[in-house]
Amino acid sequence: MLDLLLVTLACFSAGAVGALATAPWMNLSRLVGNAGALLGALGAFALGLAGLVGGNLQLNIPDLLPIGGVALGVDRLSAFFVVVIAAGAIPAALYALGYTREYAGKHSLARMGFAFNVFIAAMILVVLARNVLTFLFLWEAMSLASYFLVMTEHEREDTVRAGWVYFVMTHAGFAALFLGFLLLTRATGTMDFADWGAAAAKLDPTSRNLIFVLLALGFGSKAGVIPLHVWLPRAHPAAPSHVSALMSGVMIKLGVYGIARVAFDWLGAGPAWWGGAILVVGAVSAVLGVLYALVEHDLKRLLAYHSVENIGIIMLGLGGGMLFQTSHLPGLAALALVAGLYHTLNHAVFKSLLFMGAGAILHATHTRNMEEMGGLIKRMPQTAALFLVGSVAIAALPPLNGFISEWLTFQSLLLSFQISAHTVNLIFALGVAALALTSGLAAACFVKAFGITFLALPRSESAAHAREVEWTMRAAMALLALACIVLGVAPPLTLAPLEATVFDLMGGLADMRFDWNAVVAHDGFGWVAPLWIALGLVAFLVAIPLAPRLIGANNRRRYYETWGCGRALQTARFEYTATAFANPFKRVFALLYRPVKELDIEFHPESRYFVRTIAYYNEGRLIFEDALYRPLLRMIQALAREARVLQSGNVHGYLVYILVALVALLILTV
Amino acid sequence: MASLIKHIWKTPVVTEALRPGADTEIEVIARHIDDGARKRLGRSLHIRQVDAGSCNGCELEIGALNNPYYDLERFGMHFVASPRHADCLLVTGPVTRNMADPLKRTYDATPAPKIVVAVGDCAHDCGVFAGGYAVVGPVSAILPVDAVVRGCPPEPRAILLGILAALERRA
Amino acid sequence: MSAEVLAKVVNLLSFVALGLTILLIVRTSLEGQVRVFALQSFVLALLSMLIAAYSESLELLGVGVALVVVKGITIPRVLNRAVANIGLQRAAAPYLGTAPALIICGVLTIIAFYVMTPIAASNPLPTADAIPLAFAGVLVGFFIMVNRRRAVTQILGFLMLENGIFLLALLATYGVPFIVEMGVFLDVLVAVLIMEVFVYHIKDNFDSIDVGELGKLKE
Amino acid sequence: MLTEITIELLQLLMVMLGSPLLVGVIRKAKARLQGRRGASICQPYADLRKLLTKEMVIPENTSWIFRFTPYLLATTMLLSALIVPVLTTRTPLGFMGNIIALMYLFLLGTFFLALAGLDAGSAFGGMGSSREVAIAALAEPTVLIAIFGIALRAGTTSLDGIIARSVADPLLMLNAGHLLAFFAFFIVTLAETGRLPVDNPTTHLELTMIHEAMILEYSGRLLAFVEWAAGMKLFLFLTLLSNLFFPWGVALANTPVALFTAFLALAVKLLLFAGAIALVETLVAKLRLFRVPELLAGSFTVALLAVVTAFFIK
Repeated sequence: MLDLLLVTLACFSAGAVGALATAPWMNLSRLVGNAGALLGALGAFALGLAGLVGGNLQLNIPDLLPIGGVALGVDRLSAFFVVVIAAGAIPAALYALGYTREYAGKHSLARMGFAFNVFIAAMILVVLARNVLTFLFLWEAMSLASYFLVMTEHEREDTVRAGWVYFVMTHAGFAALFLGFLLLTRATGTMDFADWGAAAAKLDPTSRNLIFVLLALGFGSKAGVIPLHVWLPRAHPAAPSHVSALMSGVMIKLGVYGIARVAFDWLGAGPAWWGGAILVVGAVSAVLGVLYALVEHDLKRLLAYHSVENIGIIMLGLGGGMLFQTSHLPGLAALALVAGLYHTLNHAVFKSLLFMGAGAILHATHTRNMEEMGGLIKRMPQTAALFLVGSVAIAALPPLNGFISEWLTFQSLLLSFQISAHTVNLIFALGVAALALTSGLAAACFVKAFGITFLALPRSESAAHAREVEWTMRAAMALLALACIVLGVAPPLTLAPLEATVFDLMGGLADMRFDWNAVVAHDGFGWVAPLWIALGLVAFLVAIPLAPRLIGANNRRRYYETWGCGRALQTARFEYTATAFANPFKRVFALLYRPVKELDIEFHPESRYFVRTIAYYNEGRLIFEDALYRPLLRMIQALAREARVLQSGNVHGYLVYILVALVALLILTV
Repeated sequence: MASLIKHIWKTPVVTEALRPGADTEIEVIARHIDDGARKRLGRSLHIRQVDAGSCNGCELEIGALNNPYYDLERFGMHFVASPRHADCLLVTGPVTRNMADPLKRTYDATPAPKIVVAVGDCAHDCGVFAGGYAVVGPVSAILPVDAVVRGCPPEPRAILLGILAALERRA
Repeated sequence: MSAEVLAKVVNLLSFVALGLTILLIVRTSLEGQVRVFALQSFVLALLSMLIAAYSESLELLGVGVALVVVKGITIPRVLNRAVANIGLQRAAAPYLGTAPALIICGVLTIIAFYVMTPIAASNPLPTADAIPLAFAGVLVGFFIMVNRRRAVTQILGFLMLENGIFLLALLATYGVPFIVEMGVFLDVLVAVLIMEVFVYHIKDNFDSIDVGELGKLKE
Repeated sequence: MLTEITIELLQLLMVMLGSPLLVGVIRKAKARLQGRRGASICQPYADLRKLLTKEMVIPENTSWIFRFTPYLLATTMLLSALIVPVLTTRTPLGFMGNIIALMYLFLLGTFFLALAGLDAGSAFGGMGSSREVAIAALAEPTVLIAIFGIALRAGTTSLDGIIARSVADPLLMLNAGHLLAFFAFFIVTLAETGRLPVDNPTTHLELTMIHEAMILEYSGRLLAFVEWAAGMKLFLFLTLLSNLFFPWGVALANTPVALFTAFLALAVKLLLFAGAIALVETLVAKLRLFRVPELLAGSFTVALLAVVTAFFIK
């Protein structure tokens, strides 16, 4: 166990140092850096598995750091997250072998390789950290390494701006964490995480609440939940795609890790509003994240917004778990937590896959703008197929992995009727609605993402001349696609270790049964057999095309132009654009987007009957970015005004007052 | 809404009946079309109407085929939106220069087996538009026509007869 | 009829009543709204007769009959006449559109549930379960009255409110004594007639029956 | 073992062969309500048979997605036919998934159909898929909340379990929450299966199309499969409506008699629903596309009310 950890770290440091040492020989340094990362990630994977099967590890190096020194340890939760990180890092490193080639000469591959190794190593060590100082140190190291990776293309000013926002946000989060840890340390009088669980239970409510809020803010900003998400859609697309994959697929999960630790380990069960808050935040993040993704036409930023959405789904599971725990239903709490963690792993897999797909497209077409893509399924068929797998998985469609974890989340939320507190029930009901809306919108969004990007005719020269990417990148994606399928059709592989993990964490045995072919939630409340669904799909898909042959149907095919009402030419200009595709949503949710529509028509100087150009803008505004506080101000002013007009001689005015007063009284009296 | 239901309740089925014996032309047609259609396309015929430059007189009559009185649907025929779904092109009007190419494309877009029925005098010989500078010629100049329906405009029953004729020619 | 069945039926009918109250927001034509009101009155009458049958109270039966006569037939007549005289058809002209109004109704309903569930639980009668529904009806009726611009439709809101209160009394205490109920009915009838006249006058003076216009009276 | 297989085969056959008939019945009923004689109720069979005899005209710039989708649509529907308790609450393969899994299977079909709509690169197809996914997405919350309402009453989300519990409850029809959930689910059914007032299945004007616009490019055998799958989807949704909300007659044990009565009961219920849909489609006009969200919001409110009621009122 220990030597495994040491080997892993050795690989990473070798990769990091080697990349710097071989800086002059660009390709060599590229190879060394990424190979080191690959080997290290493999080692980490083994380490995580060893931890999951119950391997244990305590490592204290007192004099490596001041106060407390370095303390590392492996328990099941840490091990699980190590596996998640490795699951993202292995293919990322493999992918980077090919992907970083185009950076050769433009940017320093040595620095990139160094930062890449440090980044992965830091992430792995963070989840192993066992005392405050170690944790904060590694957390900062991780943030800085990722910051440098984001700044790779530092010559582009949007990258610089993104990096700046990222830097500020991540350090605001760090400050919150620092404060929270400080308070907790002072209150409990110890810096070792191990002793917190017992000590924190005896704290007075106010300081516990304060600590919870601070830590939740800190970890939430790393996880990128709304409204702390502003850095995410900026920073992730700016980074090189294999790094985007790591950040979006893995790094933000450390926020989830933190919140899980806080809620179930360090602070223990808290008041109901903790869980309620997490659940509501999750619901909001899920819905708004996917809504923003829908109107986004920059492929990588679209994926980044989907990370916000999926974090929201995970938070639904966590928050549900916390609420169940407060209402003394350990079984359901465990179930919800299992669902959340399962989705954490799944999201790491399919989001990395999708970001790598986006990277491959960027590599091939040199654009991130979906409006310039199209027809790529014919030019890069394998990438297209792999991206499709990722799309189906993230849209939570059976039989892939997104489906099973979202299904579990649904089960745990629906089972909330066992709690007998109306307010909690309503919160859960809204959670159900939010999750449902999210999954529907996610499906819609990936119809757009895949359809506009890969189908029909290419919308630009660069897309028309796209070529399939090299084999390392495809291999990395294939690996992840395979994982999507396996995690989807064979849930026991994940559920068994997760059950143990959650049991270790909070002592509740998840309220479910599963065997090789079926998962059953709460003795027959709901069940699903993804393997059988998959087999059924395959069987029918084989059988149905044969049927017409048997009954002797006409099998003649003729290829002819797309029907355009007899129109002579058929070009990409006739295709539906991403903007047009998203427009219904823009109109339905106009309240959120506040779209500003402009239409400039330039007429021919001779006659207005001849139009030269028509320019149509339909930009949505991001309320959180540019006006989080403005509505507040507006509200205050409005209130002032209202106060003045209180005395309108208006019958309804008075009736309204009566009604409001009545309702208020009722609420107060009860 | 209540009143609407009442109205529906009051209104009888106004479709011309297919009483055996009653030798209304429509009934004869109908029986033929039943046989012809059954032989040819399994009692299901989907029609795509193409206006190749007509004055819309024929369209009015074709539209009448859909009304409750003629009720084309009862013969298993109905109009479809895309030539991909169609078995029969119902072409009206003299073929104008602008419509010649689209007409050809529509024909090519229609999956075989397919029939073409030219409806109206214009479709047959360009009628009063013959020799006009914008006119390419009759439908037969562009497509292989299976049947022609004379008349300016032809009656709905005549159009039905035409479709029947086309079916039988192919059958 | 067993208490359990009665409770179920009462729940259902009260729900229908509440649904009709909310339907008033959706219907645009005045005739439609009047019809909705009449329908609700009939539902209430049916309800009171059922309860009468269950509790073998003759006067409750009487109340039901009176309900049919007064609210089911007479008042709708009067209202329709008013509508015809004023000659306006799409009359709702509410302050809030349908969608937000519906949302508010949902919120009010939930509030009513919150407030009234404990009270209902403390009430021994088998009909008590439906009390929150009746109360929701009251709140929604009140909201309709608030939300309407035109006097006639405000009357409708008022009548709905009145129906809600009647239902509440019916469910909570099997209705107030016969004579009181009669008095209430007469009051309502008179009120409606007065309002009708009042509406004419507003119309004459302002050439519109938009109560918002009354704001001018201030100056 | 043998009985299991026969039962599944029975269900499969009912959905496969029953769906065109259902469509035919609805068309006939509509024709009658409009004072027309209408096609025979077997017309859809004739249409499908004819489509199978025709050649396929495939747009040049489509990919394998376009050719794959019709088969996938049929697949998802047939797979659902194995899960949905059409005749009996003891569906041998019922363990494959509960009602939520079922809804996601339908969503899988919608997903690929929308992709196929984009594949040909025609403006109509794109418009159709954009609208289709929009409506599907907005319908999703109602579906799940309605399911929540049912689960609250039945204490389970397994299709068989729900029916079993419902049969046991004699006063079911007097349960307001139950009826509310039913209304919500009915509206969603109209939306999901592309009926009026959400989508007009008989429209000829591309700009008003939703489902039709996506399949404009299909022809021959592929079109046959798409149409057939659409019919099966309607059949399955109506079966769910009739068996989940009006569970009378569904076989609780797999005896021949019980299955036969279940068959008759289902036939009657579907007939009624067909009539109801025909009536709705005759009475109401198609909603403007951007009024549809209001309808769905309304159905969502109803579903939520059903849940709230279940919480507050016994």
